Amino acid sequence: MDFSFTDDQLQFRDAVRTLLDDRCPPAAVRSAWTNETGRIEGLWARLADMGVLGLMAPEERGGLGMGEVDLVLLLEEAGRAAVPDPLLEHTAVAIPTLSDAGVCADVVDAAVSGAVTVTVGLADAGPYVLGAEQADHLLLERHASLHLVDAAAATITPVSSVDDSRRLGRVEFALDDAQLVSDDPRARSLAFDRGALGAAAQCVGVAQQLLDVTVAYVAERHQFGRPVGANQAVKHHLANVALAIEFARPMVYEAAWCIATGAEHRSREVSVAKAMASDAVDLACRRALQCHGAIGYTIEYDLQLWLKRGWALAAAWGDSRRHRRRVAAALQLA
Amino acid sequence: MDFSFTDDQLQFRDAVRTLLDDRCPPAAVRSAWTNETGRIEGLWARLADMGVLGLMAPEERGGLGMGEVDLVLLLEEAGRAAVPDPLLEHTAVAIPTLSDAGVCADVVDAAVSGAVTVTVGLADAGPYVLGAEQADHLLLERHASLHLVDAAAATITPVSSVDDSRRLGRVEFALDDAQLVSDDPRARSLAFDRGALGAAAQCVGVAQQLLDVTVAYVAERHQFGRPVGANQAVKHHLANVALAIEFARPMVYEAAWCIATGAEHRSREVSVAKAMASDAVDLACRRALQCHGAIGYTIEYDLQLWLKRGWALAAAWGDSRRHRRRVAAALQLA
Amino acid sequence: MDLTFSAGELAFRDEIRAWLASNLPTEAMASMDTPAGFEQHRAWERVLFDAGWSVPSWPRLFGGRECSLVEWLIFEEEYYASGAPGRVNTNGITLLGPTLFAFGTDEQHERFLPAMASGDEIWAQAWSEPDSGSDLASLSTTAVRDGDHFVVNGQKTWCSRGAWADWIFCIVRTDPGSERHAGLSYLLVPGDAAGLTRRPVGRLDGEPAFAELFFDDCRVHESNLLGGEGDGWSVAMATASSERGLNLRAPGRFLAAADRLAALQRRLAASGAADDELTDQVASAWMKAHAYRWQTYQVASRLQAGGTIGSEASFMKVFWSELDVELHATALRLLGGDGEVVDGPHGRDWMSGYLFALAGPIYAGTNEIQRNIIAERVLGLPRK
Amino acid sequence: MDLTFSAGELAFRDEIRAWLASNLPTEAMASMDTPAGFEQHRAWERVLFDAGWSVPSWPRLFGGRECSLVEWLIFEEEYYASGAPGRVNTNGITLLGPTLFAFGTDEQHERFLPAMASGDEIWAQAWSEPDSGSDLASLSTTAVRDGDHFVVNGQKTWCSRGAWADWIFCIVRTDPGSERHAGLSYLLVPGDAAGLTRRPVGRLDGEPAFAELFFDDCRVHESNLLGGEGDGWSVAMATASSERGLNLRAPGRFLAAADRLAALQRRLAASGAADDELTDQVASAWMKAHAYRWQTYQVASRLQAGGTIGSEASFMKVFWSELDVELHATALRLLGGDGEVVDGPHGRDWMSGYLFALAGPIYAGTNEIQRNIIAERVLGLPRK
Repeated sequence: MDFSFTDDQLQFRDAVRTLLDDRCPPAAVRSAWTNETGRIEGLWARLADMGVLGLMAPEERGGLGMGEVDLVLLLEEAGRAAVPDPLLEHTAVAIPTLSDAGVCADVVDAAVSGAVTVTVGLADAGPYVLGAEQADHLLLERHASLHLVDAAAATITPVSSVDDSRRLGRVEFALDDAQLVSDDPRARSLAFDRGALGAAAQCVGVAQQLLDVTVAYVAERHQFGRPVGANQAVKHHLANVALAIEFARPMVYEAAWCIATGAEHRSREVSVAKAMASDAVDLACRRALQCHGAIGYTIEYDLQLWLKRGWALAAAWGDSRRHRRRVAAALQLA
Repeated sequence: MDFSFTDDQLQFRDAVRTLLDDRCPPAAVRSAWTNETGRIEGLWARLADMGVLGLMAPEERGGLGMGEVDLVLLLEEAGRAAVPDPLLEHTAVAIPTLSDAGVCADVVDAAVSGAVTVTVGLADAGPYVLGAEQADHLLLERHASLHLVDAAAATITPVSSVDDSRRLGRVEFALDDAQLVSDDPRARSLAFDRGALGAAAQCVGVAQQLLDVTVAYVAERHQFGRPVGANQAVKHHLANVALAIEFARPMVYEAAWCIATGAEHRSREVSVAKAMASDAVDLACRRALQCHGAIGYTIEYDLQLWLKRGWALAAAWGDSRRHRRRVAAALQLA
Repeated sequence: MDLTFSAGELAFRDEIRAWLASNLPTEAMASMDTPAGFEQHRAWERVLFDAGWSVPSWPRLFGGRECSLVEWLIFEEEYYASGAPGRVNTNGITLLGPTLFAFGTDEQHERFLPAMASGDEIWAQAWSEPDSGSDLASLSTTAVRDGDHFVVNGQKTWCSRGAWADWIFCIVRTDPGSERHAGLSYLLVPGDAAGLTRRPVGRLDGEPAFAELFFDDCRVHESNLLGGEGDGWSVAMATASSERGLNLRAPGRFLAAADRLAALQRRLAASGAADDELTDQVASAWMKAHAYRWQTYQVASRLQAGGTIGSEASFMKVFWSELDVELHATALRLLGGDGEVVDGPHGRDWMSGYLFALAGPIYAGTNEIQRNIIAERVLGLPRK
Repeated sequence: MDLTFSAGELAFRDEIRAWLASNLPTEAMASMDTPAGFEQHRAWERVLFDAGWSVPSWPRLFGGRECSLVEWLIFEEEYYASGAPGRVNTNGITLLGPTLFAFGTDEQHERFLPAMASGDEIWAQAWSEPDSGSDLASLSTTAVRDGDHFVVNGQKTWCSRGAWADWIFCIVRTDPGSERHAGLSYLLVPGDAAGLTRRPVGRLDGEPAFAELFFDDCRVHESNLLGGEGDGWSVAMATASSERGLNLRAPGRFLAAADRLAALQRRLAASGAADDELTDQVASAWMKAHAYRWQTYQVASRLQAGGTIGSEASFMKVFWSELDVELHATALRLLGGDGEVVDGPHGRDWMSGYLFALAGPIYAGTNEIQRNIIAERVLGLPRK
């Protein structure tokens, strides 16, 4: 039993954090709210250069050949920085799914290099596809099989998210235009678990960021002659957020390990992680806004970037209720 | 629209409060925890003298001919004082049910005078009958019909409640030994609604008492050089209890009025009242104990009398979940 | 106790119900927090006014119909149940209005109330400052006497609809040497006053619903002083009590939202898009809306019998604001992955409603402060 | 990261599992908080000790088997999963034990640890006083030097199992002029010391589980001073850290309770006595027990790698205590009207467990104070 990351894993995490501090500050995220693509100029290429995009691709495809345990730390950082791209869909789901199936090697190569973006739409992940209009390829589910579709061949109807940097689309496609990736239900199940895990890691990152900025704000903001954060009610609000994160985070790591090692209870553990991470970020959003007061309620203040991402991610790839139901089924409670 | 009690109703309430302060103080309730009968010497007769027992009996049977709106204020007081007798079963359910059915006039007369005690066991009210061994008659349900059984003719197996003054029994009886009171399902439904309403009123009374004694304690108890009640966390715990009571109480009164006037949504309103009152007393128990700390955790301190009554009453006559389900059904949600 | 509506109350209910059925706008309006929507909503205020429905509880002299408190609650229930547009002059009618009745001179009544009732003058509230939010008494905007004018300097913020409002009611410090609650005055400022600059600020839903106000030697005539000079705090507390108690958020809006929530649950369940797991939460939210209604009628009965509402108003403010969040959060849970979508497929936009609801525990005194008030002033717990 | 047990850890697990299967008492014991049950549980401690299982993480010298922290967590999981009896000397083994290792002299180790491990000496903790609960530093029990003895006067309360314990560990004020955290000392007192009177006090479940202790010129030899004279506060904080962190409440007991809860749900559902409505709550409680397990293994990995646990222990204390309440409250909801019954038809007595669980948010530092610690010391929020 060794529940710790290696120094290499932590250093990679730190390097990604440095990159995102530099290339994905709040001002850059804001640009993605209003620009045409919903993406940050140049960020995708830098993530590719660093090896993040191809982290889970085999080395012979130009990837790093790493796994979910390496990935979750990076997706937590993506959550902290509110990276607007369909990073988890591309990196955590599409590339390993195509690689596992041994199909579309050219797409994998291009995805690893960052030349293209591949997004994902699975039935259980939600009704819309993130970045559908911006992506080059879409990995889509139909009848429990997975198919790869060129974006140009799909019919995409844009849908507005509360988070304007989440460019959602309702996607229709014809099977004639699609390439079968896998009709093995285990591939579909694994793809969903990877996506839910990635969303959970991002939820934890968003929650941590909300906590950090709120702690800083209430320590500095004074009312009644003392910091707002000196009030016990504020302290307990934020202690509760810290508690939710403290116990959700190990479940995300443990679920990552379960996927990486093909553990028996993999899907149950992923659902525990996503349920707890969704609840944590939901609480973090509520308390962060309440502890900020009116200033957090404006679009000029950066808090909204994480609030809206948090609300969206809490529900994306299955909300906490759906995942608890999966846990209940695994425990044969219902 | 006039949502207020008459001066007469309030004066009757005050008179009952005075009686209970005198005859049913915590020391007397404690005696009921350990004595043979689980009852307080002389209290039943005093309640009869005052007209409380026969409040809902017709005047020609020696009752006061009053209704549920008059009753709830008194049952709230019974909750505050933790009256150990099966008062609500006798007064709010048995007597009006027998009177409505026009049967067993002799039992009604004796019940109004306090010469006998009649308790009640309905399928939806819980698995046990309160005071079964102590009562003279039992109003029991079988196949949705109501029957009156002499206690001597029933087989009663005692069951221990966490509240030792609640003498519970599992009751079996033979139909041959019973007198049919009513086979009208509306009578059964009305009996259940009256019982649930009475339990809700008692829950509110217990919750209010828990709040009052806890407010007094935390204002007086000092730690860190100031009253415990000066801590914002304690203030907010107790404000939340006050909020729960503030919004449960009008629903109890409104439900009483709905029964008294035969309003269309009577059962739904009773369930709203019981669900909210159960939740209020449950919260009051949790917070009262927490704000007292260790002293509340002993049997020497009186707080336990209301804690245990509160836990029992929250579940008796249907817990909040069951009543919410009745509300959901009435709203055609499920 | 009689929990039925009287014949008169029923007639009142039938009248407003019939009027709404015949007069509701047929076209959807833009958000009242956009310039265009603001004027559309102003026009609707005029329609209400012309029919005598804009301020039903006010004296006839000022455009009302002198209805009782219970009738006003009925009006609010019918209004929200009908799906009628939001009220763009709420802060004027429900917050400043009662304060004007209590503290205004006859001249001020005549000057301000009819134009408020008709929607000719829409009001905004400007109390908070960048460094004075919960701690309002620390405010630093000054108003210095100069003959029969006050010269105002300072900054106000979080002024809802303040960018386009015709008039603004403020609290300012008129005694320059004063501190805290002393030396404050309640001032009514024309939106187009010289020396007043207004900057729209985007609210969480993106609409420019807030304004920052910059006062730079802004001259306001002394006739616009409400209450005595230096009495601003006690006048403001009357407004705050209206804000927390019955006036701002009558049960009608939450009953309507609870009914929409129940309908959403039934619709999703019927279409197979939702299961029964959330039934308990929908029932719970509906029950609380219902309890808020009955608690309000109980308070109204007390008030009609000559009673008062003081710190108990904090019960109502905490309850409705958290109820509103619960109603919308439950809807979002029902919608699942559709929840993040604005202008989604389920008619009403629950996410926007959620964003609006989340402001409830913040404005009109944060719920943390309301709970302090309940603990200290209602329960009597020690302040320190 | 490797979240499997190593071969050695698996062997350890198999060994304790097999031992428990063969050695569990066949007769149910009385409550350890009754005189008879106390001795039954003491006898069980001796059985554990003789097999080397009473203090598995301790040095072999004192009766342990020097197992690793992870192995100790495994031991706790297996122990509770087996349904083995509660540990009557928990306060000694898990609270005083680590403090003795850290602060005791060699003589004290030899004097106290073996007898603690064997159950020959059962310990009770006596810190609180009638006027000093959360505010422990205000305590007023004095111990005045008289030659090689301390003379103790004062009153302690809420002393669990204090009526029959063989030994008691206390904090007393040895510097009569001192205030607050200064001048305190950590003293080990024989239960039969002259001048010590013990009065049993009934706990919420009716058992005489508490004691009040009255010290009346009670003489305690200086060899029973743990740590330096006047250093009592820092020694006590080491004990408190054990109480809040890993030692007192390993995940095993909550995992076992969660599994019992899941079994209750399945059994009631299968018999038609419960429906699926509470499935979500059962799953939620089970998940939290599971999360507590993994968070603990994460902390254990950090500790085994040389890290420390400080104020983060407050995370664990809040979490396990509220989890324990949630597990039992959910069971009571499942039981409905059967919930109030003690010794009811559903095997385990969930109501008694609920009463026990409700003490969790109070003892070992109230959860309100733990949340202050999290906010101030982990998050760095301002104290004032």
